[in-house]
Amino acid sequence: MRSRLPVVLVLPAVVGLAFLLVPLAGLLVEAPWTSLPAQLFSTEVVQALRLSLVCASLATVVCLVLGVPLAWLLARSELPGRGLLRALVTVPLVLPPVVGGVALLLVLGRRGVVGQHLDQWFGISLPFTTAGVVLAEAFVAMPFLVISVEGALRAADPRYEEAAATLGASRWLTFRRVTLPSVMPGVVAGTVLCWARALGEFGATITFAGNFPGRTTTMPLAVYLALETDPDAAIVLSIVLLLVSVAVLAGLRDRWIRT
Amino acid sequence: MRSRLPVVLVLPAVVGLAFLLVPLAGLLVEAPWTSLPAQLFSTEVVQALRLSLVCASLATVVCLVLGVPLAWLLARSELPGRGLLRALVTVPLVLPPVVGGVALLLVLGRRGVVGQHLDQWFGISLPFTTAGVVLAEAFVAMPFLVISVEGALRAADPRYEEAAATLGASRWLTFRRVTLPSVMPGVVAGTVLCWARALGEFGATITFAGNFPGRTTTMPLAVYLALETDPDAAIVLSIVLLLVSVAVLAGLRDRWIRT
Amino acid sequence: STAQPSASTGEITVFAAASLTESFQKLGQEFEAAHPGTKVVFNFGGSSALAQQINQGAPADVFASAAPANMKQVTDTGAITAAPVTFAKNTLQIAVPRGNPGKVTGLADFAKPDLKIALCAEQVPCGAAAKKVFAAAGVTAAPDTLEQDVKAVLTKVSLGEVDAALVYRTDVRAAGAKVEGEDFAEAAGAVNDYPIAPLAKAPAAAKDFVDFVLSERGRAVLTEAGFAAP
Amino acid sequence: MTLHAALRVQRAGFRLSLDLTVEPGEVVALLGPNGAGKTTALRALAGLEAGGAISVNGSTWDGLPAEKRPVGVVFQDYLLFAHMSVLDNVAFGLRARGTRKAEANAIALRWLHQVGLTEFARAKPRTLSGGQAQRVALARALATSPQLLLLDEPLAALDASTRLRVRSELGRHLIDYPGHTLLVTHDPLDAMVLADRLVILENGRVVQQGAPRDVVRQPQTDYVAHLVGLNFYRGVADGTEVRLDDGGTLTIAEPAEGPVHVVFPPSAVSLFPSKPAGSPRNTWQAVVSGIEQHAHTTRVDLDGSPAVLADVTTATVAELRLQPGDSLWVSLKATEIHTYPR
Amino acid sequence: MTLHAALRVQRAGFRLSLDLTVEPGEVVALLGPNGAGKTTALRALAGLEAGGAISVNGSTWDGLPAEKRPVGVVFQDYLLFAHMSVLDNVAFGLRARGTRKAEANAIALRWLHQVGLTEFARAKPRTLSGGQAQRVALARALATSPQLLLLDEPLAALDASTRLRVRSELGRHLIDYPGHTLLVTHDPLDAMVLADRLVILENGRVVQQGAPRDVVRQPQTDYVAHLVGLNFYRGVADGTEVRLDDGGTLTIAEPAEGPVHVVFPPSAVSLFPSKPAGSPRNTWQAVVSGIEQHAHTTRVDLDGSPAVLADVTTATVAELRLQPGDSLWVSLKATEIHTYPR
Ligand SMILES: Nc1ncnc2c1ncn2[C@@H]1O[C@H](COP(=O)(O)OP(=O)(O)OP(=O)(O)O)[C@@H](O)[C@H]1O
Ligand SMILES: Nc1ncnc2c1ncn2[C@@H]1O[C@H](COP(=O)(O)OP(=O)(O)OP(=O)(O)O)[C@@H](O)[C@H]1O
Ligand SMILES: [Mg+2]
Ligand SMILES: [Mg+2]
Repeated sequence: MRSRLPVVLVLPAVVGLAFLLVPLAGLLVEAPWTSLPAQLFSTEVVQALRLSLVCASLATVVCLVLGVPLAWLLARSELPGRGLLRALVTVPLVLPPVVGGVALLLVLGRRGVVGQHLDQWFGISLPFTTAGVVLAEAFVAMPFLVISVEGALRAADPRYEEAAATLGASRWLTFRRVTLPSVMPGVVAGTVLCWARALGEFGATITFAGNFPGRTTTMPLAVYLALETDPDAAIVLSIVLLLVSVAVLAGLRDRWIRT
Repeated sequence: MRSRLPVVLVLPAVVGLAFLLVPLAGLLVEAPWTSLPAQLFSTEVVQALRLSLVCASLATVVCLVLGVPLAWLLARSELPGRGLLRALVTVPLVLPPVVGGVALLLVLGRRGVVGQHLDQWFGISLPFTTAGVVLAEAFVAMPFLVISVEGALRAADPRYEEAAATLGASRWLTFRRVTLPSVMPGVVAGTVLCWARALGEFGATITFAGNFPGRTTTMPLAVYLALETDPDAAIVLSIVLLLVSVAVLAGLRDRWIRT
Repeated sequence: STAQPSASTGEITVFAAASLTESFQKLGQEFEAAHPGTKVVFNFGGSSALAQQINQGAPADVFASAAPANMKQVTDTGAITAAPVTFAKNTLQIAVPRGNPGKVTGLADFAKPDLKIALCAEQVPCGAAAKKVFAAAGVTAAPDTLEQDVKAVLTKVSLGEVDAALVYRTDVRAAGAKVEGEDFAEAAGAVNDYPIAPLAKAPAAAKDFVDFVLSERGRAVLTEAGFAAP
Repeated sequence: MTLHAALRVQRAGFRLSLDLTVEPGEVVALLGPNGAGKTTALRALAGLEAGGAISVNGSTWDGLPAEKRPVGVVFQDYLLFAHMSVLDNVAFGLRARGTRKAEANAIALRWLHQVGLTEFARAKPRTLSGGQAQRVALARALATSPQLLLLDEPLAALDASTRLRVRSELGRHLIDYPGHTLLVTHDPLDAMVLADRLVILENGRVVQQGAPRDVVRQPQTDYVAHLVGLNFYRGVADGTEVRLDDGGTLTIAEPAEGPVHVVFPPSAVSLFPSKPAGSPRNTWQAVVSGIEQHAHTTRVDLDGSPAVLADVTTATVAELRLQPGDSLWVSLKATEIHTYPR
Repeated sequence: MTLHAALRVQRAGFRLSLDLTVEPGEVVALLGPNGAGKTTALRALAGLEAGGAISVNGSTWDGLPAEKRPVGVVFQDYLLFAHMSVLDNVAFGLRARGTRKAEANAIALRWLHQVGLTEFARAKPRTLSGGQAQRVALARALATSPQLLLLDEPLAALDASTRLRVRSELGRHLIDYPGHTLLVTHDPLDAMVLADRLVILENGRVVQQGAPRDVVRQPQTDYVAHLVGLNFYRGVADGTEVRLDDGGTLTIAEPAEGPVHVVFPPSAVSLFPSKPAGSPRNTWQAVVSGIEQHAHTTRVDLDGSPAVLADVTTATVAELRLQPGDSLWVSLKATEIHTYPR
């Protein structure tokens, strides 16, 4: 019963879609398809792909656990200097990822402010480990989650939280059972951004965690190395990464949203 | 009159904040501050900084113009295969930026599918120009905007749009005057993500637009070059980029939100 | 730009490997001074990315690559028809953090499992070179990371994250005081060539610039940066 | 210019099937219990829900999207645009239909004046009280002078005096108003005062319709009887005797035959502590099950055969010392009982 | 266990200043025009708004956050949690207070049964009609058996028969209920039926309070008189003569002196086509300015000195052929007029 979609919205939307998808189509067309199956089933690729998915998912979990509360704090509490904090949280977005990796090394590296104690007291060393990959990805991806969720929280009507309070719900229960479900679309959006960013992370990962097959070589690292010697192989690897991520996202997202 | 903030939320929030900010503090501590003023006022840095800000802002405008309608289309229309489209839109997030740059070259390059016609018919060549920087940044940053805005749109109550329709508002007017203002926090969040991502863009830019001082050398490219010659200077350059972006975001964001 | 009678006029665009940044910027200024009316524009980046750009029709006049393999990618497509000339060579050095905390003295130390070791990945020239020298020395290196470029390796050395790495001499020099370089005998077995060539469609000035790089003055600047003569 | 609508909406567990004819200038009130489908019918008319075949004087609206229909809607929960000022809310419809800003604002201000909220013109809806918000919604819908006006409980949140004023304002506007009006309300008074015709909806279907007076006199269902405040029974008449379906027998004044509805007002019922002598032909014993104090009378709920509601004066309550559980005699004059065929 | 509250809320252009005492088991109805501050008072009591000093039997609630107060609130616009089922909404308060899931659900189901919505237990609030939603909100607030029950128009969206039923359910619950109840309503009937005491708020301040019967008999402001449906004037009495402030003089039965309020019901007014002879001591000429058809009577609005509202039977309307603009004679027995000092 609604009217036709307005051209003034559909036209830019279609242009935008084309802008995002045509280059991908270009990649698909140029890709040496014959080598795809061989690539797909080589152990290195399978290894890198699995490591990528595992690390990106773990990083996303870290981001959710730390980032959603942070978004809530920024959106709902009356902290002084919230505006500045909010801007500071976006900083890892702007930081060239390599510099982000350096920053992580400065703090968590063997000689880092925190890292040296981790090493001395607990014998934990994060660089060059899979845990390091997760940390680097989380560092780069968390702002995406925080900012999306904070935007969603700001748009939500706080009176539902008041209603929950009058029913005896603590702030935590209210957050869990009322606030969070009502901003679910925003959280899902943020999670998607976060996961995708983590999956594609390169600069901070290689700087902080290095590159060692099976331990820290994620797909983007494999792609970069392949670019040095065999650009076609790099494109095929990228396409593999793309297909897997599209499959995961298309499979999961509507399920999340529906619940 | 509300209760104290719950530890179970505040603790992870503070840990998250520390995780994001301590590495930055580490950078600030390690930076060779004495060379900062010299860097700040060198013409190359000023040039690169201005180019970065201009290109990121233009890319953000492009993303807003194309991406907000796209988000609306994905959230509100009943297109078949929306789930797949939504997943495809996230693809440029996962794509290693350098591969994204290659994809852009394949399509918009002088020999690209679209680019060769642009060149022949209009004499327009996008790669290795400032316009190319804007395009590369927009390509990489647009998914952030689209996904944030779509999340916000999904969380918004569509009955207000129905009310606008009964008042005689076309879909476009409704979008402009009712939908958009009500998802403003989400749009702002997406814009921040988009701008920040564009500002920090490196891989796609250097691949598609090259690294020509004054034309395509943005700050992240300058940082990359500085890493070759003077690693300390690279950190200083990053900090300059950070400070400027924090200043811009802290200055603008609350103003946007308030309106 | 308006046409001028001199052979070397107008703007030339030089695509050069990132490791050449400092020396080529200096050479570019000197070339402009020696040839009034010319302007040299640089595009520094990874050699493979530059090759890719040139093959996609980027407006390059000169290509200076850090590896013959990348040069070959361009000559294969016919974008460069002239024979590339090697204008510099680079050799490996052992890089250690200032003060050499790992007490690394030679290639043999790279096999010690308790030391943190960074190498370049085999796909990049310094990694290929490293593989050669280890083979020559009969050492089985135990690296903790295989970096995608030299700068990533040096970052880790300068921050003390690794105890030793194999990188190019020029890079050790550029990294400054936080990194110390140690020569080793087997380095001569894996020398990296830097080829340069003008593009097929380039103006005459491009050839002049290549000649300038190959000149005495060019060689001097490159040597100053740590490169060996071809 | 008659509006004909055939509304058919199907939902899980609910089906609306409503044929409606509204003459120009006529005000039709849609009444019905919660969940009867009143809001759904409104939405179908407004074009917000598929399932309405509507024609006005032959020309059909079926294909028209909501924004092309000359319709004004006041929503049950207001749906004011939170980010616009009150004035912009009211002017929105005019602006959307192309009125220039200055003129739209002037008309909007006039409407705000009508609903007594001039001073809130610049306020944001969130700072309004519930009643103020509803008045703004009313002004917003009326400002566009729609051809079909759809009002979903437009007076529900208004306080007594504002309600009186807004009701008579609305009534005055509706009298002048040449278009069709559909008013959803729970308040029989509002319906009676404002509407020319009542349509009673139950469970998605029309159970009764007609002029307010007819509906008041001859309710067809329990709901309608409740609505107009009458005692209501089904029975079978045989001359001046009616045997009620739920037990009990009543004597009536005018003879009837066959299945009938039986109604009488609670005020026709008298209560006595012991069996009364005298003219009333109907007396029976009943037990007080509830007492409610109204403004000028007391309403007593009595269980008996039949169960009955009685309105008595406060003096009577005091005199009889009424308490739930008391056993009393109910008396009812045959002439007060009205029967009509069912 | 008496609840004492001193509520002071300051807003731009509005100030609430309300002292309230509620005994245990007492139901206080808060009435007032739109924007009087009723919702604001409720929010302050619930701890959602700063500015309330509240103590119950000496122990103060001032520092307590909303979730620590033993309070149940029904909000004017329901505020049901959209992503939870109706059952989960009702069980939410119990779960929040630590009741186990099975038990909470059982209690919630019982409440849903009370409000007649058992079949909607699994539905999402968005699929409810307005009235259904409000009944769920009511059940949700009552389910926690709060010590202080705050109801913001709990019956406004209910249809006539549900309203009767829910009102008496609510009434029964409130009688058993040991806590304090504050009921905001616009419906004087609801207030009268459910409340032990009325507090009338205008513009943030109490203008009158007392037992329903006293408020009904002696309204102190125009708003209250409107609310209870009386003709209301201010005047100065001198024996059996009252000179009204807005013009006109009335003769009363019981002599009085000084400034007084004057009230009489519209039903005490009779209308005649020509000056009547006979006992009524007050007759004057007036012009019909409005006519409203109510269920059983017709209300006539008359301009004159004084202006007056009259309730007449439908028969009278037909007989007199009443039309706006008609000039009539108004007659009023002195014994029907009630005066009290102001
Ligand atoms: N979006 C929906 N999805 C499914 N069922 C719905 C939806 N909206 C309403 N319903 C159901 O349709 C029926 C009719 O609802 P409607 O809102 O039309 O009732 P109503 O007559 O307006 O009631 P009220 O007087 O309480 O507002 C109800 O049973 C309701 O539960
Ligand atoms: N958030 C707010 N900010 C500013 N002013 C407000 C806000 N909420 C309410 N007000 C104003 O405070 C006054 C009291 O509002 P309140 O909601 O308490 O009225 P109310 O008595 O509940 O009215 P109603 O019967 O219409 O619901 C009104 O003038 C209203 O405009
Ligand atoms: Mg409804
Ligand atoms: Mg209110």
